[in-house]
Amino acid sequence: MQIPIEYYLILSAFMFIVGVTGVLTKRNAIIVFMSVELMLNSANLTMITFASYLGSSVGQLFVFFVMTVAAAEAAIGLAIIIAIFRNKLTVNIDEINILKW
Amino acid sequence: MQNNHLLTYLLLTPFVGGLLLLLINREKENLIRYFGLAVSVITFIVSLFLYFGFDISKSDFQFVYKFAWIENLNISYHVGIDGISLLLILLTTFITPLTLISSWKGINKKVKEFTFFMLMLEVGMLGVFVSLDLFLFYVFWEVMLIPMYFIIGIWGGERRIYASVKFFIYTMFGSLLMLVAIIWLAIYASGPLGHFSTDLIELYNIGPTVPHTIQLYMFLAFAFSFAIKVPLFPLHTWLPDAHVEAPTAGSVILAAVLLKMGTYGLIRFCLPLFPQAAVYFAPAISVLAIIGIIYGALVAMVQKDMKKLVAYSSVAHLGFVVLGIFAMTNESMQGAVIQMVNHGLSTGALFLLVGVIYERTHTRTIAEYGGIAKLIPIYSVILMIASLSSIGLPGLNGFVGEFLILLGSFKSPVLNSWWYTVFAASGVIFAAVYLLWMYQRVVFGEVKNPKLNSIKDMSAREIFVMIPILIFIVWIGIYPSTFLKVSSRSVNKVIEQVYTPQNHSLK
Amino acid sequence: MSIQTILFFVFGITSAVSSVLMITRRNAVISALFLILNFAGLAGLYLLLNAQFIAVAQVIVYAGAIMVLFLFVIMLLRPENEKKFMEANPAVKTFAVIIAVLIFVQLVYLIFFSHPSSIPKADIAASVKAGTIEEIGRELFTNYILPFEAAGFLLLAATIGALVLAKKKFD
Amino acid sequence: MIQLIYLTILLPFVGFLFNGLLGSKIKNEKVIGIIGSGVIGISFIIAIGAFFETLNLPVEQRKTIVDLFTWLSVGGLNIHFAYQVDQLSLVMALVVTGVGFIIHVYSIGYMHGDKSFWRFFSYLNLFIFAMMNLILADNFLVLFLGWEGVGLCSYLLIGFWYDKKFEKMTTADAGKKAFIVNRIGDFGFLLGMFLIYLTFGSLNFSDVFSKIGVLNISQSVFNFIALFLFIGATGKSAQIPLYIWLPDAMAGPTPVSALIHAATMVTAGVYMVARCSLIYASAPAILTVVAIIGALTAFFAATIGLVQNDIKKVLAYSTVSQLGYMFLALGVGAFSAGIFHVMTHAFFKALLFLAAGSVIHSMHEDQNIQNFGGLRKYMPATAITFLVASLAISGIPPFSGFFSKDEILWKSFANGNVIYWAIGAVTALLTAFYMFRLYFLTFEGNSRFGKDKHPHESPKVMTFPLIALAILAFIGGFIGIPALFSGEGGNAFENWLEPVFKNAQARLAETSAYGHSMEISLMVISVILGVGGIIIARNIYLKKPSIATELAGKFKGLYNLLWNKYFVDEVYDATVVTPIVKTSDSFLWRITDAKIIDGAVNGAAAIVDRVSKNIRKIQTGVAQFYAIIMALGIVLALFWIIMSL
Repeated sequence: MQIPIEYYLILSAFMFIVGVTGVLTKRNAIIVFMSVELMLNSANLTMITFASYLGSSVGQLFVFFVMTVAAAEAAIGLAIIIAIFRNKLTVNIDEINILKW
Repeated sequence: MQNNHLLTYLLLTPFVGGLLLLLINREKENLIRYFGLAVSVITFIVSLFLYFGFDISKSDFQFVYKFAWIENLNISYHVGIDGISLLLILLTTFITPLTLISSWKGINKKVKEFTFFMLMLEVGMLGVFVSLDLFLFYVFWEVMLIPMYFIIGIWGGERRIYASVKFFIYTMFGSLLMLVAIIWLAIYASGPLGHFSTDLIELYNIGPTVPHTIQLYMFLAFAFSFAIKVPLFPLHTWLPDAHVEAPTAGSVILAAVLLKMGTYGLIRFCLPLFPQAAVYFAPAISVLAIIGIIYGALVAMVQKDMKKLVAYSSVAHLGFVVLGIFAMTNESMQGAVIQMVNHGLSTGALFLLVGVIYERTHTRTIAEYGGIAKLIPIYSVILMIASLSSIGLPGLNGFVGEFLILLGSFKSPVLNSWWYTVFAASGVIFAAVYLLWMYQRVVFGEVKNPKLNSIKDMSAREIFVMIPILIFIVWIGIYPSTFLKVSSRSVNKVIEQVYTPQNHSLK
Repeated sequence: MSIQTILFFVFGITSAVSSVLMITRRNAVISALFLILNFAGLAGLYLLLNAQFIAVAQVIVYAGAIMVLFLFVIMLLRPENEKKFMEANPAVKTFAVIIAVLIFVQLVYLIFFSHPSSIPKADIAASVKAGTIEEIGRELFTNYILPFEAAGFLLLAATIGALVLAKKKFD
Repeated sequence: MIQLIYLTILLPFVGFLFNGLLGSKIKNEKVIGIIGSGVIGISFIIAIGAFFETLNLPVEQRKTIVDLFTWLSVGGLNIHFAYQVDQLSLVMALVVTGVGFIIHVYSIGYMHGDKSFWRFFSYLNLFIFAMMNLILADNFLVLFLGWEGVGLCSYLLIGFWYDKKFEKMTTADAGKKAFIVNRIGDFGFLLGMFLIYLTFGSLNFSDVFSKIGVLNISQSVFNFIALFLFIGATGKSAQIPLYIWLPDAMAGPTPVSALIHAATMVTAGVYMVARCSLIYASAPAILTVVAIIGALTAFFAATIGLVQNDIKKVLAYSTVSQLGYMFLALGVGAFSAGIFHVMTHAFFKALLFLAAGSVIHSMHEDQNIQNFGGLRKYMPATAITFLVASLAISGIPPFSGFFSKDEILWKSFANGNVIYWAIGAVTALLTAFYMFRLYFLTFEGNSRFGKDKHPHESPKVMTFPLIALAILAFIGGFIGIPALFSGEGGNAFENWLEPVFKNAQARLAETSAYGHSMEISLMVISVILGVGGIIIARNIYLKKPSIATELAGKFKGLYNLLWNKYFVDEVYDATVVTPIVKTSDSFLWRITDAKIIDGAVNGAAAIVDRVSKNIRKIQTGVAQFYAIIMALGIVLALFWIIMSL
């Protein structure tokens, strides 16, 4: 256990903001979606880290549930993307702007 | 022994009746009408029990019932009435069945909803008049808006949406300021009382001790809300629109009862809670009231639409009431109270009559009438009596109120000038001008509009609606003591509350 | 330098680099592949943290199931390639990157500020025990039975939802 | 009988209700007419009974108050429906019910065949009801009830034939004008009442008058009270500047003109001032105003009357002029002389109107005297009664008008000054002139009406009232023969009223410095002027009608001025009515209400609308944009957390 906990946390933070950057800048809805998965995983990493350092299984259980949610989300999200693609023939989210005034 | 639950029954009757009404099949329109009428008549009967159980020799609130509602904040369901509220309750329960009868034929679509909203409106109005808790009062004050909003918005004329939204937002705007003041006052009261309180009886003792400057703000917040409702010049512009667009029943209720809520609020809350501020602002508000009297009359004079004319005449009449309240003498305040009832009767009658003729010809433009005296004599006579009552002819009800108000304002120590009365009394002249001119153009002359030839005189149902109103118009004119003595003690009490030690030098 | 440290750096750098590569690729398929690599790196880190069950689940569920789903969709829809970074809305994108960097700086500041190293660490035995399948299973089927069932229900709902949403409408 | 005096008020009201509610069903003119007149007749009998009963009482007990019930009782204000029977109110009650009864009977004939016969009688009864309230009231408020009530009846009766045209307007317009002008007067009356209440703490006549000497009240308060009340009187009694409604009031049926606009209602102002004589005596300045207004009105109205061609118009201006006389009398403190003239005027002016009605009736509603002429041979009774009335109004002895008018002229000279007298005397000349112009043009000379008209004497139901009134107009003056002739007993009428006015007279405390010789010489002058007026009229209109047109041609400007009634209506229209209507319409309503106030309201709404419309563009619909904003929020939130660590 020589590795300081900060290393893990900084790695997690880095992956998180990479995910953020992806969400904020990419046009392709699928990649945006993948960036969201990346952010989820960075959060998972933090939880596992603390669980391990504290010797508790609660954090790992939580990650388990996050994975479940991520799986459900991926299924629904991709289904939505397919549905949108059917209607608009694109998955570029800057072209999907019907939610405006 | 007074039954302390009577006021609760009064509120519950139309409320439960309204809910039961929802169970009736909407196809059975006549059943719905009869049911609504029955409920409102029962409410009237309940209010008669109030009248006969009321002890006019007491100045305290009667039929008081208190039940903790939100205990943490000391907010309670606290109801009770004095003479002033009793008169207005009777007016409300008296007018509501009449409006329901009057809209028997006029309202054809969505009868169920209409009747339901009318009953809910009655609940709201009665609630306003019986509440002895500021929070409860506020709740009823707002509740009442909603049915009225729908009545104007669904059964109204062409510009009904505009009118109903304007009505709603105008009133809402004012009442939010009042809410702020209520909370402010309740928090202030938690100092001396030791707990947050919205109970009116407790606050009556606290209000006058509020420092002068703060009192001014609180008074303004309350008065602003009430002034919109009254409506006091220059906050009156919602009224003509609402009146013109509302269906007859809506106009009648609006004129007869809703406007009175504003003046009632001034008497019940503004004056006793903030006596110093009330005295401080009395001249300014009286000036606005007088401007309202003259302005309303002048603008009414040039209206081309009968309903709008009557609406502006309300502005003038309510100006008298406000003047009477802020003159703060026994005579003027008694006059104001009786004038509230009078205005409810005479203007209510005028709106009903305009509605009667509108149902036949579908126009309210004065220029399209003329010479109907020959065609529909009964209508003409009743319209004449209602107009004369509104003009303030001695022997009819309007005179009693106006005379007392003017007399009281003349000797008012608060206003302390003749000029108020001189200008206000000129409104008496203009009232004659606009109403007689309207009457003459509608009723007299030759029949020019061929459409009028087939017009039918008032039906038995319509006459039946008018007769009770006419009886009271004459009754109050000849023997007003019946009504004056009901409110006499209560008015004295309000006056005493105004002349607190701080204001004592005035007396 | 212990083997753990070396492994940490190997997995950590893999994860970090692959994540950056994922969002910089213009071809969606390549992005997806880099994401899988990233997940694999993470699984390695989980092992280093004594979370065997989660590490395996990460590979099976994420890298295996979810990413395959992604790849299928990408190939099914064949989205056009991303434009270059500066091609569309450069100002907004630059702004977004600046914000992301700011968040990163703030997070790092917070991490160092709060001195997580000062927390008394559990011994390795407890840590290892916490990550075993046995331990996790016990927890899931005892204390966390309700969330577990809820998660199952969620998956069922998601399945049905995905079916309904993605179903081709014949009308 | 005195205690039954309330019946004189109640009975007409019963008649009103009966005819008003059932009249349209009965349709029998006889029943309606008999009931309508009968109730007034009974009232008259009760009034006579009350009169004789009062006469038998000692002088100091001749005031009885009949209290019915409380009307208004608020704070210090305590008003009862209470009626006061004293010398003054009895005189008025007798005149009103007596003349009223005669006119009711006359109306049965005059209104015969009218489709609204029942309505006419119910209005007339209502009028008597209101008028009796006015004169019997024992406090200002009941007086005001009657005061407004008679105004209402006047309105209803002027506009009785509401679909008929009247000159440039409709009869309803004329009624409205009457009501509104009266209301302007009532406004003054109201203020006067308020000031009385403020000063004396009561509106009861006895309370107020008994406190006048007791309380220490400043002169200006008295002046204001008197002035405000006088404004009321100018409205009701058609004095300058509010006289304009009376000539137009002639749009009503002729019996109405006789009853309301000649005999009774218009004298209400005189009655009221006389009733408040003590107040006026305490405000000498206002008394002078009353005298001046009275004198001016008398003169100007008479000049207008000189040239009018409408028979009723002439009589209307004559009424205004005679009312001016009455106010002149009041103004110089001769209250009983004023009331005396009220009485005699009621007789002869009612007679003039009824006779004119008879003429109009037989001339098929034509009212233009230029189209009459030589009617005496067709309708002798009408002509003779008209002549009697004309002689009375011209002040020819021994007709009633002589006594009352001469009394006024003498008092205006003795108590006032020579100018009042001069104006009065000239007016007397003018009066005699225009009355006989009317008489000659109508009844003498050649017939100028068309062949289609067949003048005939009116039925007996109309001529008997004429004869009854003619007798009254002839002998009515004898009860007020001046002390000069009657010697020891003095003026009986004045003595009768003396208790009512004694306090006021004591306040004025004027002693006449002139002797009987002066009185006789003035009397001779006024008789000469009256006779002179008659002779001039005879010479012009009977002998050489061309002179009239020549004169009119010579003084074209003056003639036009008189013909157009000094353009007063037009001036009022241009300076008061039109500006108010225009301002209300274009400025108050269309600008203040619609633009400024509603503009502010709608403007506030529009600003919110505009701002929202712009703000909503932030909602681009692009999800990433929202995400960036959210991330910005996160940055700020973290920043805040870091700063607060």
